[in-house]
Amino acid sequence: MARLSKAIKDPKKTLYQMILIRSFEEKVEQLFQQGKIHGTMHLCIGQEATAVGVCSLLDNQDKIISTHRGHGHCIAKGTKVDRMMAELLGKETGYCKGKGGSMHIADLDKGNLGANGIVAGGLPIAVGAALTSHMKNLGYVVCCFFGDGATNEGAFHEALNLASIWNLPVIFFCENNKYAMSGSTDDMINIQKIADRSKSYGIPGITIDGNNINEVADAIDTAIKHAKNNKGPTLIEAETYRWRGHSRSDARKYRDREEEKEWRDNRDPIALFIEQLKENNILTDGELEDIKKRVIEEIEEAVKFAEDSVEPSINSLKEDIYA
Amino acid sequence: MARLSKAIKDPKKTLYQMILIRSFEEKVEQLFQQGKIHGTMHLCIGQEATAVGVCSLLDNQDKIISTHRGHGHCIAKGTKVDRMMAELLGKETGYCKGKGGSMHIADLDKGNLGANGIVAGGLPIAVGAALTSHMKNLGYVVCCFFGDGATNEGAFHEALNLASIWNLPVIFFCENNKYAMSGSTDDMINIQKIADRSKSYGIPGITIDGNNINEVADAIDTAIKHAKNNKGPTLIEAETYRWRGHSRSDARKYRDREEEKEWRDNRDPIALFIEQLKENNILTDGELEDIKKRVIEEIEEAVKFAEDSVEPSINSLKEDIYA
Amino acid sequence: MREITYLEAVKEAMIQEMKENDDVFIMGEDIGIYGGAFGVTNGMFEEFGPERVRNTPISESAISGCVIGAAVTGMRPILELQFSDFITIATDNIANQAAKLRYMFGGKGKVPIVVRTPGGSGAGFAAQHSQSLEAWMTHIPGLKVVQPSSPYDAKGLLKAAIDEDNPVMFYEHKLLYGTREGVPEESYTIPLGKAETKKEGKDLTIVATGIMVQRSLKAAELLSKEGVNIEVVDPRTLVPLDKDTILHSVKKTGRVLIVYEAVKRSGYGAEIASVIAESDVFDYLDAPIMRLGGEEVPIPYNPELERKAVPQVDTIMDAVKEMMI
Amino acid sequence: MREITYLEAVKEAMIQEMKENDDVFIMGEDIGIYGGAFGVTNGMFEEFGPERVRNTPISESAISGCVIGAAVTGMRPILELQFSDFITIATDNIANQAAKLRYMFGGKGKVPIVVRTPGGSGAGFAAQHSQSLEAWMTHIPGLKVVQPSSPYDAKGLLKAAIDEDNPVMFYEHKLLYGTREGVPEESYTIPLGKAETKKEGKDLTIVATGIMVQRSLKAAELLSKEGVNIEVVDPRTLVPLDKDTILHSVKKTGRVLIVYEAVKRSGYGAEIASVIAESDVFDYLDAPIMRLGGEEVPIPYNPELERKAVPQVDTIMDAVKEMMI
Ligand SMILES: Cc1ncc(C[n+]2csc(CCOP(=O)(O)OP(=O)(O)O)c2C)c(N)n1
Ligand SMILES: Cc1ncc(C[n+]2csc(CCOP(=O)(O)OP(=O)(O)O)c2C)c(N)n1
Ligand SMILES: [Mg+2]
Ligand SMILES: [Mg+2]
Repeated sequence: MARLSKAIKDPKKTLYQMILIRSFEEKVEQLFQQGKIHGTMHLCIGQEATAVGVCSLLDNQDKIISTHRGHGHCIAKGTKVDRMMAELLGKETGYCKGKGGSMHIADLDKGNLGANGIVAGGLPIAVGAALTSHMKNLGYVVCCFFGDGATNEGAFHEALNLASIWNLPVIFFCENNKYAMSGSTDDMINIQKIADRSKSYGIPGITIDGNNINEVADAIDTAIKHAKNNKGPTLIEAETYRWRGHSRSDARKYRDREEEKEWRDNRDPIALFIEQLKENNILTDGELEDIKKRVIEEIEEAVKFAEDSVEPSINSLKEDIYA
Repeated sequence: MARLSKAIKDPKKTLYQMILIRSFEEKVEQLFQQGKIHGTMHLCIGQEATAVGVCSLLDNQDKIISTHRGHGHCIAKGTKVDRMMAELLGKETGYCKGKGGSMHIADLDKGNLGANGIVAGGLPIAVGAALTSHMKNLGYVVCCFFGDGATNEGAFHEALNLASIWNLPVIFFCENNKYAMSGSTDDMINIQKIADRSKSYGIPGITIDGNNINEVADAIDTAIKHAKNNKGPTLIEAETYRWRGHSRSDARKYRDREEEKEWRDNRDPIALFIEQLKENNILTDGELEDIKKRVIEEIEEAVKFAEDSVEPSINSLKEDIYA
Repeated sequence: MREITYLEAVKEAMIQEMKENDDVFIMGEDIGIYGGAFGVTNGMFEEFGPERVRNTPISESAISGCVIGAAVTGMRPILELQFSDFITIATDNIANQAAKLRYMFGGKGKVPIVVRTPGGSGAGFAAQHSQSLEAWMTHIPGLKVVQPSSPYDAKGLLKAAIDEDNPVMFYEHKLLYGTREGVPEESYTIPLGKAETKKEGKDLTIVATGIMVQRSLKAAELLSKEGVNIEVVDPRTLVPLDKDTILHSVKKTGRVLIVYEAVKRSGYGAEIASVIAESDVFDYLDAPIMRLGGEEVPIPYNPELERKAVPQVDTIMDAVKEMMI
Repeated sequence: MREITYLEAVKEAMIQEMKENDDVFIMGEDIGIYGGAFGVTNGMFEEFGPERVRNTPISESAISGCVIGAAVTGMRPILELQFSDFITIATDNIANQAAKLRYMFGGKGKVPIVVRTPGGSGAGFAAQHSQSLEAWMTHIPGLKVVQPSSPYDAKGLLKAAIDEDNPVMFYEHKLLYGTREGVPEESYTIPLGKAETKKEGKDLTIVATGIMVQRSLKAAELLSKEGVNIEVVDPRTLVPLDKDTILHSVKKTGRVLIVYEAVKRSGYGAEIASVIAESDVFDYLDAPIMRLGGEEVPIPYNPELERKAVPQVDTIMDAVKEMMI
């Protein structure tokens, strides 16, 4: 029987969040195709276990820093889907008043220090947020999400080194979905495990199955304790897969359909978790249906909220630049 | 009896070059104190074995890329001390016509692609020079020098990764002199051996005694063969020590005099090599005196050449910008 | 003449140069089988293979330095920087290394690199993917800076840039990629440093760069119906700048409006305005030299706000009218 | 009043702020026991300890991002960037992150950081350690940019910068560090955005920035002996720019010369010139607006060449005389 992580305190809520993320992304995709969302978007369908596994173990005062592929992180950290959707529609009620869009959603009240459009841009910022925790003795940890591609940026290297020598409470969480846009880890990184890059900084590094939320929860639990016990940063590499293309215009010529099918059919993080919960008699079919129903309603409401919201005023163009 | 590296083909020339570098640096220091050289300078006294050990194994067509602490590399790669001295005095006969100064001496004809004022600035450039060798099938290797401090820059990380995945003929040669200006490796790097950073890129990494020229020669010999056999880059960490301060205005408050004394008295690369040569009956006292005499003459001539040379014309200010 | 898009023109210039000269190659993020973020290199990987169309990791600092090392040892690399905003990570290599190497070395070494990169707003990519930062690079001696506004210019200028023995920043525009015009099939050069008068006129000179050339031409067309006769000058290369053509035009019309997409403050329009102000044209001016640039704001996501953040046809017309009073 | 150096003034401002507010701290390369590359933080490590005077590894990208993260979570960090040329490695954090964060987040979050960094030539450090790149940062909405020209200004402006809730670039000058003047011991503020008329005059206005203020004052002194009466205006903050004081002065004198050390092309002097050109001052001008900036060359090593690369007292005088004909 599948082992459930003890770190997951509320499995049904956890599952609900994963399903909420998936539905949110599917809806975003649909709205995009309908021309209701413009610009670009990076969907995290297939990667729900990392976002939820990590954030479900964080306190409200713990912080996250997210990426261009950040909707899941946001939702998992407690950011509301209605105002997220409003942001994607560029509305005034959006988290960024329509100024940020998909790549810049932030919710400081919930400890979400924001997505980032610059690959690896969030890592040094995360180190700084952890420095505040250390200097002011606030006791929070910072979890910084980033992709496999980001680990080839200089900022990754510099940030991990700085966090290590200053022994800061930050967790570097790499969502290795095998591709950075089109560049595969096989071509772009000459080692098997990105987690081994931790060895350059003398910090723990661990590779886990990022589609098994129990592994995610266990790893993050350990890393949080490590950080809160003043033992410094950890690098976690979670193997996962994005089901969709990198962004709207990706024909996915760089990977084959077999591989996609394998991940979709046999390693769907939501299906796996449902199976595990059922095996452990924690979830009934009825409960699952309830969750799905609740999610659908929530997403519908979010879309309605977003569509009903007003556009930002033209005057707002020049507001919010300086504090 | 001390083992001599078989890779050192001409031990007396090797010794001569080491002594030439030391004398050059001592003279530069003196001229600086006399106000004849302005700006700043970074002396490599105490680090002669790395420069000479590396370059003595390189062909004329092999390339080096140097650093702000680059006089030794230059001399070892065959660059002439007279025109180097002229450059330091800002003269028209200098390698850079007085425009570059200490931090920018280059001698492309000798395969010296130049010093660099930006810490770690040379690494990505070295990768590119190696790419040319690969693409045009030229068979040369590139050896890129840099310090311990440079290994904390993002450019280090990105360059090693790129060289590794493209399997390029480049040797990353780290002169770990324990300090980057004032920051000690103990404080700035949380691992014992910088060479271990090679593990992030799946390339060989080795730590050697950089003050024992035999170890330097052996390591670089292996790395050259590795590169020329199409096996890609190597990271070599050579432990060494700069006897002087970082630059002209360094009171060396960050390190203690005991440590300095230990390196000077017991780990002087030149004294060690002389001892080894004598033990192996390769060098007589008379020959050593001859070398020293020749060096003194050469340095005096270089100073004379430099002092006798003319200043660059004012018109030259606006020349040499575009090809 | 057959019509092709700006995107196709850029690609064609690269392909022709790569066929002609083995030393020319291209590297960049996702330029391989993916064809580049905007599709500019589509098909080139298939045609030239992975050695000459080099897909790189996401590491702007390594790749921008790598092209320098390759260039100084004999290659002629083209670097595609995925968004011009990412110059922020490549700045050191471009400004401190590539631009200065030859000078620092006292006239030794050449750095024939072309950094192609798309700038500009209007695609909904928000603050970190929509900037027009070309002014930064125009400030650095040792670089040349090109900003083509049409398919024809893009092809001819890119050939010139690739043939150039110095580092060239080549600013493309996301919204121009799809625009079409007649472009010769054979290879041709538009020399760097030559402006073009895109439309003759006598009442007022607009000096416009990049996509603003197109918007200014549209504005001029509409204004001509109102009896205002605008001359539109496109510098095409920002460095070196063809001052003569600009000054000559302003002398003729007595009025000049400089239109650019970049943030107005410290954008390249300020340099153009200054060049005019300090010239002998001063005595011919019937009105102050005016600039119409981007607002002093990061580019917002909302499409209407985004539109308002940079000059549009209507705001160009308004600015002209104000000057004609 | 006691006299102290520019360097001491900068240090004193930091010390006073750090004593007053626990959230203020400084980080940078070699600012610990070494006291900073130019000695600005000398003694601060001993006074405040390693937690508040944080010596960093050589990693400009990490440290420039780290201060942002610290600021947005409640600290008020000062970053010493060892040479202003190294902004090239910190550009992404400053321009794409710090400057835009609040706007991208729709008005949430503040980034109270001060990036102190020495610019300028004249010390023999050659092309990669002698630039004046402040114009780059003036182009980016969301930043404020300060360039003090004297010890008194340095202290008061730095306090204002540290008190500011937005990212501030604070450009010091290597050659100014040793200059002395009377500076109050107690803490005081010079508000950002206020220019100062350093010398009154009626024949011509020099708008000068940074070290060029001192050279212009010297030139003005010498010129006064020749009967030319110069007014010298120092903007002190480049962003926001005190346009009123500048325009007012130019209206009065009818002539303006803008003097700056940075490369003339696309330097901040171009922005100042443009602001004047497009204002109503146009009608009061008796001569073209002139700029005297750095030559379009990387800074060379040879001291005489280096001197010639940027404006000096004699070249300022020459430029004024030419305008007075
Ligand atoms: C500095 C920078 N370079 C390039 C890009 C363009 N880009 C956006 S996402 C992306 C791929 C990122 O890959 P990875 O870090 O693995 O994250 P994933 O998209 O797989 O989640 C690229 C190249 C960028 N936004 N920033
Ligand atoms: C990007 C950059 N940051 C900082 C400096 C200032 N600086 C010059 S040399 C140096 C120390 C370099 O240390 P290391 O790499 O160990 O070389 P070493 O001086 O010990 O030979 C520093 C901080 C610089 N030149 N470039
Ligand atoms: Mg990825
Ligand atoms: Mg060192």
